[in-house]
Amino acid sequence: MDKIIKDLTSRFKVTDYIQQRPNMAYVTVQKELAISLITHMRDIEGFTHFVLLTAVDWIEDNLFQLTYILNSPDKKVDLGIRVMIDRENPTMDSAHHLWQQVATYQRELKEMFGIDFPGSPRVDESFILEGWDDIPPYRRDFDTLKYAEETYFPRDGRGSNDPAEYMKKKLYPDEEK
Amino acid sequence: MKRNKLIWQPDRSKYPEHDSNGKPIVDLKSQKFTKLWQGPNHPGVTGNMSLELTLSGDEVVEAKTHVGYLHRGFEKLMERRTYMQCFPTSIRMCVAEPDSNEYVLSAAVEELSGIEVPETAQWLRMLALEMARLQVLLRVVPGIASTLSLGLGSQWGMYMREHILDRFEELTGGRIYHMYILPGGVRGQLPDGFKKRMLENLDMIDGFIKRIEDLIFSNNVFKKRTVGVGILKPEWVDQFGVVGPPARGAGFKRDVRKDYPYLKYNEIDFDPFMATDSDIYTRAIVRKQDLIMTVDIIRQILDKIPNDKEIRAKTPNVLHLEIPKGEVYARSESSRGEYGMYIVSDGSKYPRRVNLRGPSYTHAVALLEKMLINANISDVHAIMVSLQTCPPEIER
Amino acid sequence: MSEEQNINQNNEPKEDKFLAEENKIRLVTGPDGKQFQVNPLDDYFCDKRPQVVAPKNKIIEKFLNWARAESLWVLGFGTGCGSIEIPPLLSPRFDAFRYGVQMRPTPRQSSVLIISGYLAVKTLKRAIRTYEQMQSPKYVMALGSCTINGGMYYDSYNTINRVDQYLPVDVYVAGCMPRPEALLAGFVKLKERIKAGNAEGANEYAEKFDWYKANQKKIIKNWNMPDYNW
Amino acid sequence: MNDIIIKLLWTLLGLFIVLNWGMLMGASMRKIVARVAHRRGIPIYQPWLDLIKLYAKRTSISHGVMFYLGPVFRLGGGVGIFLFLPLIYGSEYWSNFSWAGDLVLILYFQFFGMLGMALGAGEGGHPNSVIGITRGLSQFTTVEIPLTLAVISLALQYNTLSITEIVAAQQGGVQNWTLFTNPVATVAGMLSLLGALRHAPFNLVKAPNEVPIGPPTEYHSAFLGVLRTNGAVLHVVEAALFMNLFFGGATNWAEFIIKTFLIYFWSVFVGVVHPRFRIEQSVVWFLKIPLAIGVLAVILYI
Repeated sequence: MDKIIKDLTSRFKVTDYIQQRPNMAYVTVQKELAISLITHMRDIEGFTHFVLLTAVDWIEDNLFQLTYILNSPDKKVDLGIRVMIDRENPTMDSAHHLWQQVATYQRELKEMFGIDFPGSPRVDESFILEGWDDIPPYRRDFDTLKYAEETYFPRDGRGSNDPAEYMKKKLYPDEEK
Repeated sequence: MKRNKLIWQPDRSKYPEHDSNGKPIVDLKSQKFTKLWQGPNHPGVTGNMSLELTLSGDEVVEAKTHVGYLHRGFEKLMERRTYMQCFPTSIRMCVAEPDSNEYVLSAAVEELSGIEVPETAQWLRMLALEMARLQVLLRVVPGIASTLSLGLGSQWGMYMREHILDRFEELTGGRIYHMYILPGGVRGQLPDGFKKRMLENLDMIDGFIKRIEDLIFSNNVFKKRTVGVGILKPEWVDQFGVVGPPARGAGFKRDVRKDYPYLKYNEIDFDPFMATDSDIYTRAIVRKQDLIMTVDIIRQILDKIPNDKEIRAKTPNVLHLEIPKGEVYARSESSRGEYGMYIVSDGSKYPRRVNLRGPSYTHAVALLEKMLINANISDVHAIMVSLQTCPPEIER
Repeated sequence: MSEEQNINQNNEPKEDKFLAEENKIRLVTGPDGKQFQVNPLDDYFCDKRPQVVAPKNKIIEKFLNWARAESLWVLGFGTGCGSIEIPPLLSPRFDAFRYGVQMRPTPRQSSVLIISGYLAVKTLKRAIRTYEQMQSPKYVMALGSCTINGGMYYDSYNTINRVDQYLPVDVYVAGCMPRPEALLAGFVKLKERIKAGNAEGANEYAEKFDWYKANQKKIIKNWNMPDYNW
Repeated sequence: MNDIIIKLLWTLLGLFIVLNWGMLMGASMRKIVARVAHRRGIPIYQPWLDLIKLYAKRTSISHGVMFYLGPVFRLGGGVGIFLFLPLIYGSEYWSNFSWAGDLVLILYFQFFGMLGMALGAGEGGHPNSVIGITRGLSQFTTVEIPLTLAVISLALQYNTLSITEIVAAQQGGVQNWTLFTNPVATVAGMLSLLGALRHAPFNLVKAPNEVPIGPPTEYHSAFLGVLRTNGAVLHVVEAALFMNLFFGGATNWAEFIIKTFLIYFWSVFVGVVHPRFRIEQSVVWFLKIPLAIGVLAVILYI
């Protein structure tokens, strides 16, 4: 694993290397080099199994983090590749030519985060939501409780307690903090 | 049996016409094609999803999967809940086999916060996971024949499954949702007499397996319907991220329990069954062998489980469970294949992002759309059931 | 093609951005060469509202209600996680067939719609469509706490909180998820309601049709189908 | 004149008996299947309740004239067979309107209902019903061939096309039944019965997991009630036809009930342990073994 990372550092300028556990590591790579890094991993290093692609919303830094997790069935190691992209106008190169399944992930990300993947098949079709005209729901600034209360009809008499407060009162009355 | 003879492969190079990209030219106004929507209220479709099929005669020319009928926004909801509150939410992600959800979430939380799980708890977790796999397989193994109108095996299987659910109630208190695996350990000890009753049930299941072998797997009509139908080509396995029984049926020995041993799986003697024919029948056989293997594994677990009182590690008060900053991907082998959860923590009480990687995500969308092309309309649901798609884990 | 677009811009009073292409108002040239305007949503579908069909003779109605109660045909539509408990219901241990409960694969023939759990907005649209396709008298049974008040999905942006705002519900079965025993109890309750003549959900739906439609259209943004299309 | 009316009344009474027996038979078959699956199954009176409920539906959406006529034609097919089928041998009243060439007419009526259904299902407009009826017609065409060959063989053997005479020739003990005098034709006929009654493995026509539920997808309330009424009648008369042709007919109602039950049970018995064939597989199946047996049966008597 170390050897691969050393190689990657020199070739693709990967940073923020974290060895999560002996067979799992994470690296960060620039947006422009990401797809060529993934292609390299797939074709040269044998990371042929694509595990997942997802996004994390770092609203404080105004960034989206895209995580590609690749897996090598022979070496039995995983590599998580983080790509930071701008939150204002998020676009990312598509990877559907490497694995056909990636198109599905990209469709979901386009819908749930509003990250565009130009060229990905059917990326503009709605995937999960239907007739959605609000901001993409997985973004941090979308308040789901407020939306639900405004849109649906909450039944009267539904009480809700903050679980931490409530349990503290009931279960741990002596505890401080 | 001469398999080649049964494979039904008409020449489809001339009709329907294809454009330069290899996509069929579908002109619905020419009346040569039919648009058929199946689902969501279609009894053959597994769960609440729908298929949009374009037919030419009896053959599927184009297939599209539509999902999202079960979307609850779990990944959003979990961002609003503390780690402890995430557990009841997470188990509802896949209804059929909730224990995998519990396990991957607690494994991820434990890995991030560095909690060591006591040994007995690990064995108990493994017992719960294998029992969950057993109850799913009891439903699914005869379920494939049930799609082809042989509902009898399914009825027997359901009866066996009820006994396993009884054992679950005994062990965890819940019938479908268990909430048994928590960060740091499990919620309860093995009850008195559990082993004896479980072994009795396993003996009963052995008899059941013999009966369905006679009823289903040696039935000629069943073979005629399934052998050589719905072939998953080996080159698709990496292309579409195929895992679990479909991959094992295609000649790829992929089993998370063997490849990345978690819990105490390296102390248990088992060997995942692998076949190469990769049709519906093979996948059914792989599942049946999985069932036999699961029964065997549960026997081994019951044999080796230590009788120790300590089942929970010392954890901080769950109300203020804060997890160090970091990200983690934890995986386990569910009955459908690799089941993983990716958690990003920003150091607060709430997870920053939770993402579930269910096998159906690719099986039911990209792979199914590919496999249905040129399939007969009668085989569509058999193919779908043989991939064991579970819609709630696609859209979550 | 260009003429069609012109028509769309001129005559469409309010732009519905989710309206499908084939449902838009357009000009059609008839066989005699004359052009006329077609609004598919009005012209191609049934334009009759659901009617209230009141029972006529009390004694006969009592007998018929008994037959209806003992022959509940359930639509095989698993809308949520509660549907995992429907197969056990039909298997040896619980065997709902004893109670006259049978599964039907098509909405036309079924008389009970089971809302088995939370309803995502996308499913709600299909559930309404399905409910309207069923023939009166028809009954709705809602499972799980998520259909009663949202349950654990009270704050989800995609699941509705109360089913009875959109469909007339006869019986709620609480629990997350309800056990098969609870479902059987729910069926018995539904039978009691039908036998007593209280389960007039279809008539209620016809009476308060506008209210129901307004509620439904409030959350289903791409309605994209005619209001009356059974 | 009076005779005809009295005969008609007896025939209607026979229809009533056959209808109820058909429903009872259907219910008991379902109970038997449930027992195999370790269940208790429906109450024995369930089919009557279902029928009452269907006729008592308050609304029914129609799709056009043919949509009305489809079930009527279907019922016409079932009742048509019944009208020309002698139920009890030797009884003037229970032999209905059988006449010299009734066998040919019955073979025709078997197809009649199917065609009516095709028109109705086509008007219904649901793609599933169209797919279902296409499958149904193509399968039924091949099902008819072995049966027709068996009937030709019987006609050659007994030198008649009248069912009453065929039954008459089989009287006088079990050894005179066609089952023993012409086993080849019996086998061909019984195999084609599997297809005619549409239990597994030949139930693709109304396979609920693929095309829910085939031709009657759009049918509901009273329309479905008519179809179910016809189904109950049709099952009994099909069994009765085979009873008359191959199993020596019946001389009283008890014999009638036992024999029709067993003949119908044969198809359920096969169906409960088999998955279903795809349509081209079932067509090919009927064109292979039963057809060969049927041809053999004809050759033996030429």
